[in-house]
Amino acid sequence: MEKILEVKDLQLSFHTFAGEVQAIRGVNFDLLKGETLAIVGESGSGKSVTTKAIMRLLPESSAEFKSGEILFNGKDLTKLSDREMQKIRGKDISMIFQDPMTSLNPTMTIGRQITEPLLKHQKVGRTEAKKIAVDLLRMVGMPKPELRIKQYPHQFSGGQRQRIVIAIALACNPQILIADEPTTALDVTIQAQILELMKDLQKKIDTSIIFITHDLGVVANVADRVAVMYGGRIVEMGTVDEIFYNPQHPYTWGLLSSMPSLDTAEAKLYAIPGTPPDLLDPPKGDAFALRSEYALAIDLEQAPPIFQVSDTHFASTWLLHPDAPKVEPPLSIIERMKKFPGSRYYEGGTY
Amino acid sequence: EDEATEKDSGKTDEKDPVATEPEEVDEDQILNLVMGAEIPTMDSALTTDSVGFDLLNNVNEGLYRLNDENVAIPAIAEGEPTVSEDGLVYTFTIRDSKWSDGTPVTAGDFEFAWKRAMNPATASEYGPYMMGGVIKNATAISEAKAEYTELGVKAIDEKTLEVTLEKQVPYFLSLMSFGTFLPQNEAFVTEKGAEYATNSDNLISNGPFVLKAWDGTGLSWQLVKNDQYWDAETVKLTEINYDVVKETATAVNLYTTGEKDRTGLPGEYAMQYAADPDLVTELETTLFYFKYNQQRNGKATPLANVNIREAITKAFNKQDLVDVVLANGSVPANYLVPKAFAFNEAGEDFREINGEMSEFNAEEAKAAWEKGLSELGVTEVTLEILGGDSDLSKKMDEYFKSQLEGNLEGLTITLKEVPFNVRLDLDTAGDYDIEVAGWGPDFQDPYTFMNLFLTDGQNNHMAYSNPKFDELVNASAGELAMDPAARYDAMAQAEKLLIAEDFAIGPIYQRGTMSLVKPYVKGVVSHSFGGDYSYKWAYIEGKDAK
Amino acid sequence: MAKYIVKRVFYMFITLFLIATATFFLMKTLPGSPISSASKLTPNQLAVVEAKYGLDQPLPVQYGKYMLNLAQGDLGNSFQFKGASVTDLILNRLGPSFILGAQGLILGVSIGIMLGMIAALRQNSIWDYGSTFIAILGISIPSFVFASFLQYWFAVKWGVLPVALWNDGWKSSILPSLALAMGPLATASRFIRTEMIEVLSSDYITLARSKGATGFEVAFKHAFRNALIPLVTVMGPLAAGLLTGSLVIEQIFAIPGIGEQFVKAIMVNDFSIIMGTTLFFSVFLVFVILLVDILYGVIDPRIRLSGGNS
Amino acid sequence: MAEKLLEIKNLKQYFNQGKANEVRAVDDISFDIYKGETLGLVGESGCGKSTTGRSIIRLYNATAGEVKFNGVNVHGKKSKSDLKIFNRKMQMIFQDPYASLNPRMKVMDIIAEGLDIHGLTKSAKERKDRVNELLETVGLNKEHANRYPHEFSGGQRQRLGIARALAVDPEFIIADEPISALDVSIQAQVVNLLRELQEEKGLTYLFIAHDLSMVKYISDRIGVMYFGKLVELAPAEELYNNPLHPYTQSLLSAIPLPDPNYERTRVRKSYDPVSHNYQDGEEIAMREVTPGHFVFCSEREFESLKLTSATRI
Amino acid sequence: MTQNLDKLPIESFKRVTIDSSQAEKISKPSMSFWQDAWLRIRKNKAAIVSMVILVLIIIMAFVGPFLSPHEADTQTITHANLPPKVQGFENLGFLDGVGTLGGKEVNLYEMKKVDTYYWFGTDGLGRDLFSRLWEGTQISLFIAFVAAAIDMVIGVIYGGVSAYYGGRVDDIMQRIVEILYGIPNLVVVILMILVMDPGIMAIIIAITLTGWIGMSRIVRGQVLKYKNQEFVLAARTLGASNNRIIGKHLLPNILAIIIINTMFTIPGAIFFEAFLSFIGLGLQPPAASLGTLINDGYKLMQFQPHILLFPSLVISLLMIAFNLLGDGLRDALDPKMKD
Ligand SMILES: Nc1ncnc2c1ncn2[C@@H]1O[C@H](COP(=O)(O)OP(=O)(O)OP(=O)(O)O)[C@@H](O)[C@H]1O
Ligand SMILES: Nc1ncnc2c1ncn2[C@@H]1O[C@H](COP(=O)(O)OP(=O)(O)OP(=O)(O)O)[C@@H](O)[C@H]1O
Ligand SMILES: [Mg+2]
Ligand SMILES: [Mg+2]
Repeated sequence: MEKILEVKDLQLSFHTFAGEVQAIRGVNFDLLKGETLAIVGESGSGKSVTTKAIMRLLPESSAEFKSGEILFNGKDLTKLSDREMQKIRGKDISMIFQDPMTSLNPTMTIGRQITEPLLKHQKVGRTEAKKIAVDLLRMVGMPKPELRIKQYPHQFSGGQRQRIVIAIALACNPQILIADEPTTALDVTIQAQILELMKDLQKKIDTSIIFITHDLGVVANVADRVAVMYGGRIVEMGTVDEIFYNPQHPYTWGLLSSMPSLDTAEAKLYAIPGTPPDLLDPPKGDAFALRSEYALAIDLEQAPPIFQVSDTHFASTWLLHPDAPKVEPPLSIIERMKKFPGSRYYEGGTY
Repeated sequence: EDEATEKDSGKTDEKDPVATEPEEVDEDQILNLVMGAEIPTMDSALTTDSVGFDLLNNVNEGLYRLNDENVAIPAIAEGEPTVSEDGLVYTFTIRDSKWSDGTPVTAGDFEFAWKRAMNPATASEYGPYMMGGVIKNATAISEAKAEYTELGVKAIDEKTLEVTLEKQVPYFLSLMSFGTFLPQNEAFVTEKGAEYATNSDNLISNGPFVLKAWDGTGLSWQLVKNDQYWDAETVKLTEINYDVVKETATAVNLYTTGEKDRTGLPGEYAMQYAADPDLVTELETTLFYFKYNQQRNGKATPLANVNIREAITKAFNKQDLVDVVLANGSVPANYLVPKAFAFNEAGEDFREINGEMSEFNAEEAKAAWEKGLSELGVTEVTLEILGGDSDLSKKMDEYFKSQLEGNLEGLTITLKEVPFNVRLDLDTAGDYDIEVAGWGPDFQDPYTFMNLFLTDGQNNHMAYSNPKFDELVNASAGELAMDPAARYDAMAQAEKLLIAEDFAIGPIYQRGTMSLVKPYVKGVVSHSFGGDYSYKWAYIEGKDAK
Repeated sequence: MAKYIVKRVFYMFITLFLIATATFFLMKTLPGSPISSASKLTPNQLAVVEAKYGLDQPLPVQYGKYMLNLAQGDLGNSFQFKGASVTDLILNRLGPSFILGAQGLILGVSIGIMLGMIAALRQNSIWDYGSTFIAILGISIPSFVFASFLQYWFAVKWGVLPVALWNDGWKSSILPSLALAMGPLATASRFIRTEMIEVLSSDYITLARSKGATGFEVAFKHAFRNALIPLVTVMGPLAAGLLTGSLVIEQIFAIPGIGEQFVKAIMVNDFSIIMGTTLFFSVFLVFVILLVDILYGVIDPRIRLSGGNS
Repeated sequence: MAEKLLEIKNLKQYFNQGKANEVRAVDDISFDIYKGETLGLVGESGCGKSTTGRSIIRLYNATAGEVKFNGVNVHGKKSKSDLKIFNRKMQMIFQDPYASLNPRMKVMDIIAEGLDIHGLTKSAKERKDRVNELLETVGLNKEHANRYPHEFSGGQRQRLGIARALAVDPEFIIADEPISALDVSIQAQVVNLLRELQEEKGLTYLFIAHDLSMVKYISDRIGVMYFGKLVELAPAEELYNNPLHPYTQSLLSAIPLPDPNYERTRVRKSYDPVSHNYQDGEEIAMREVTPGHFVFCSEREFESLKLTSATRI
Repeated sequence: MTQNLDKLPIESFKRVTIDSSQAEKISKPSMSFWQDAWLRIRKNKAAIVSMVILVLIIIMAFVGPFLSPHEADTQTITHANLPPKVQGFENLGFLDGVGTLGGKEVNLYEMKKVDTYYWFGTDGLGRDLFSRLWEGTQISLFIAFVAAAIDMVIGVIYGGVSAYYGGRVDDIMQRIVEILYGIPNLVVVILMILVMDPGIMAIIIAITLTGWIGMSRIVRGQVLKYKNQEFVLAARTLGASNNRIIGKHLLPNILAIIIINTMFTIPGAIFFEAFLSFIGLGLQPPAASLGTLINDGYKLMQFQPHILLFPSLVISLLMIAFNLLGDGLRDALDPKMKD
């Protein structure tokens, strides 16, 4: 499949009064046409910054782009002028944010907010844009859209607002839709509705989606491929099955096993101890080593390279080094691996 | 007239004799002036302030008018009145003249106006004040012992006005130029009722000018030549434009840019304009002095001691005060009756007759102070100076404090600075130690100053009482009334008694004013009492040439 | 909405009643008398004059009478301007004050908003410091000093504008309006700057940018209105302050305004003018606050005027 | 079953009562909590879970109803000393780890606050030792005592909150969404800690959350709330395997699980309150369908539910 | 992917046990809120410069009068209206005693035969403006600080009580504030000053009469915000008394905003005093304040600018410094302030 977006060795820092925050420390990934790539990882691991960097929405005053390329259809976005970038934003790449309560302008009608990208990018007239806006709202399942486009955000519920945000993002049929934790602020039931809606829409207009979340359940639901981020790097990347059923990185293990599935019954959940690394002063070796019970001596010295597990599966952990000792993942991971044909614990059976 | 210390509008010094006809007058006879305050009213019965009297003087005309030498000359009165033997009945003939609406000015207009001023319903303040003890029955009326209709003024016919006095009043004729004695057109006043004189539409005049464009409370108005005025020929100015400018710096700026033809100059500017040819310095007839309150709230103050009063009177340098602190053309005063105000038959200034007394003398002050302290049996005295709240008053008070404390050991001065009417309140209540008071004459006679300090004088309020002084002053208004020389002598003695023996008051300075006047403004006459200026003879010459 | 306004008007009346009462008694404790030549009059004469103005009656009676007249919209007659009705005086003096106040406010607020926007959009740049400097200068120099400077340079030195007075039409109002504008300018620019910075970092601005909005669109279409909201809340007092606070400027420029008269009235105990002006100021202030609150609802659709408090 | 620690009877909590904007946050709910158990409370955002917890612990004065703790109604009039005892026995852990610690106080003082209020330690040293001990209990160490809350991560903060609650030796702890604001990877830390503590100290929990998978893991019984009402109450396993109320079913069907295979086959049910078709006059109440499994239903629904449950078993 | 990792020694792949307590370590040095704020404010150059200026002005306000050989209220009438003259500047063209007189440049010291130095010149009574300026600054600062302190106390108590007790209490108290808010404060202030005996106290009372309202609103907003914060609820579940909640939990948290707001009320008070001086309701002489000094000077702006210049400079510096410091404190103490 065709690569629509390639991020190569992205490095980015923020200059704050406390010092330089190395938020992104070499991120590589690509996005294929029509797929959904989920980025997971704990808070502060750099998920949002990565996507904002793609959109070039980071504050110019404090964010410093240190190296790397972001190729969108072969064009390096980092080299574009502001004006060129404005033409791409909202038209070719659009974005949905985490909090539906704050991401709509409280003093502007919904109608104006939805039509704005249309008027900007599609060269349609006002009435035409309004018609499209009504259609969009109907498409995202808003009842009585003709009436509601005249209303203000506070007159909508959280779930409805998030639908509006989605409508805005989809207005110009973007090639890439970046959804930064679009459902975290919502209830599970509404979350499920929104996720279904997004999947439906994706089918209709065939966009590629970058979906950021820390909820692995959501990932399991929406993603084709998954990138796991930790401490400003992607530590593991693979198809959704590879990540869920054959994870290689101890952080992924921790993540997966700390979430009880409905049949988890162990007395104790697997918990990742400690706190995330301080990106003001990132650790020398593997950023996760200090919290990992699988740490190797070299983890403390040198950051691991990326090891390829399969065509689609990469992980950055010294445990994959041929010389590394074979370690036992946590029990719940072994349970998962048992279901995955390529894994060493595969037990066959239904997959 | 009580005087606040600061005064913004200046006066012109008359260098050009009025009599000589101007040779080349300008085409545009327009004068632009600033005023320090609004016009409170144009009703001559109600006017109490200098702006009001100033305008009334130019808009109306009474029996007499002050000329350029500040001598009252017949105006609406046709020639001198006939006076009865006993000097109590004056009969005036009214000249042919008209109100600005064309109706004739009659003797009845005077009778009406004066009685109206005494009518309790009018609640005039100056009516009873000016007429009391002068016009027959005025005092009785104000004490509600007589009807206002019984006032001693009567129009015998349209042209004849008979005025009966309470007693002989030597300065009576000069009073006739004062605003309170102006005529009012009965028909017009009655028609307008309460609205009378509240704006320029509800006003008619019989003087050189008519008032225009005055809305009753506004900051600007206009005087326009009155064609109906009997002496309209003499009047050259066609228009005088007034604007109230309370900020002196602004007034000076308006002058500098040529928008105004005259401005008062505050003392701070004096140094800078000392050499300016436009500068006009003029001595007024207002006198400022310390009032020493001998009894405050029923208790004798240290000022009850004559030595203490003497010490304070002599303990501050008046020359420095007028030169540096005031710097506005004022002169040190060592007297009560101002210079260049009252003259005897021979034309001698009262001041020259009585000379200066109790001048600044630190040595004498110190001696008197020590004597006074030992008499009081104390070593330290704290006194309060009650002063005005204008910047100039405050500055002056600071100077007094520094001088008095510096020269009189053991003296502490506290300052209390209040608005004018508050000061009057405190004065009336006798609630002060030393007050910086000022007095401007209401008529042209030393008596207007001397009677202040009679035991029951309306302005005494300082517990001063000397029977000898009372006797002398009362004599000058009574038995000696018709004997000018003896009168002056009595008043001179009284003044000496007051200032050099009793030290009842401590004279400070006689106010001067400095103003900048455009050289093309000619013929403006300034007055020592009543209205400040007459523009009847004023004209513009040489402005166009510039 | 209607209910809300009714409620507010009701409060307004209570406020005015209390203000009238408080001012009345406060004023009566002022030292000094409204009768300018009181000290020259014999007690008898004084009594006559006082009777005419009703000053001879006991305070509660005077108060009752005043309130009764007030209820009928009669503010009484001035002491200072003999026989002039206070209502007329206020009406006569209102025009210039209002023009200056309005011009000063519009000028100050619009320039202030511009400076604030520039400062926020170019945060920590020379523009930011420059506009902050101007704003702070605006509140650092006493208005009378500033006014005198304007008068000296523009009128006396360069002669481009009238020195003072209210007789040259629009030109007369320029310098005083400028002098008045400094306060609102500073307030507006500081408010807008803080608020813009805050708003610009909000999610919906990021969303707007992600839609491809240009910097200009972001600033004016999206951020501006939101940043304006807090400024609107202070506009009420600011506007009222301009009107009441203009006395200094009115005095310096010899403008026949209402503020200029006020201090004078206090100094000479002109009770009816003090009362009248105070009440007028209060009505104006309360009214402007109400207006601003309504405006607030217009600018911010989240606020519905339903009578609840914030 | 074990003895009842807490009985909640007809608890009502209305806000802005009598005004136009009245909110019936908790509308007549009754349930018991047994000694030593964990009762989970789930429901969508705004359904009244927190309000229930806060009413129980008297942060709000209940509009109506009783809360009996060890048989004593805590909502009645109480003396200061009674209140103090009650304040020690019942404690709360809050949702937001950032808002629940006073940013201007050192950890030492935060944790010792309960000790100070109740005068539980005699000397400064004892106080310090006790705090250090508590810190260790929650997996932190004494170096942390002199730091300020903002220096801690979310998980650490939540553990500080637990330590604070533990300081007064409570019997019963209300945990109001203690993990929903935390990162998935550290939620487990807190849940593990809570379980450990329960075992060690015999604590009883009311565990409030909207995320069913974690609730199921930690709870013995689970109550489901919907719009101020308790709609279903059952043992955890039972609730999962046999949800009876349509809202519970809808909730369960919406929970995403970290299992792609399961997700691919998920069928979501939606819930519409209208579907009950309640008639006028029908009494809707908590009814025990199977032993220990209560459902908020009408008599009519009750019968059919009993039938279906019977066939299932 | 090319992997060139052969060189790694085998022992680097030994498993290590990480001390789990290590994972909880906080590497940053411990910092209290105020230390942190100090660090932030240290980075804010404008705030630091302002602070230095303020300290200098405050020091000068007390030391200044003693530095000059002339006393503040000694009148040397022959030395009136002298321009500034400083030792060593005689030949530099400024501060050399030259002033304008009648439009001409004149060395007034020579003209008046004065052989002493007045660094900031003299006023119309021949008083040394240098000493007077600093005495005036002292008084202005005193008025401002006291007024701000009173505003703070009343505002904090009123706003705090209103918000903390809420309900009816809040309703009534806020209605009262609404009404007070509807009173044109200038009017009240002027009336008050006249009714009371004029002087520092009268001015302070007048300034604080309505000044506290702003503070009370801010405090109310803050208390409303904090009183339902979870840490306050936590304290309540622990049985904390109202006093404890207010003293230990609410006050420390709103302190920053109180301080910031006070930073803005101080210059407001200084300014108001100057305004009162202008309309003649200021201090009674011989006491001087910046306001009275400016008022004395502004009329002579065209001729003797020094009388206006120095007090204006000090007042402007004070205003700028307090405002910038306030701004700086706001950024430092409350980076995301939003009432
Ligand atoms: N504007 C900024 N200035 C300084 N640091 C920033 C800024 N934005 C992000 N960071 C830092 O960059 C790092 C990565 O942040 P990012 O927002 O990408 O995290 P995230 O993975 O999206 O976390 P979350 O799940 O909480 O959204 C964090 O350490 C954060 O503190
Ligand atoms: N103090 C209050 N005043 C008015 N309404 C309130 C108050 N506290 C809560 N409410 C309302 O009561 C309802 C229940 O709120 P509650 O906080 O108990 O919900 P919750 O189930 O805990 O939700 P969440 O999952 O979001 O925490 C909500 O509609 C809320 O708006
Ligand atoms: Mg993020
Ligand atoms: Mg809750």
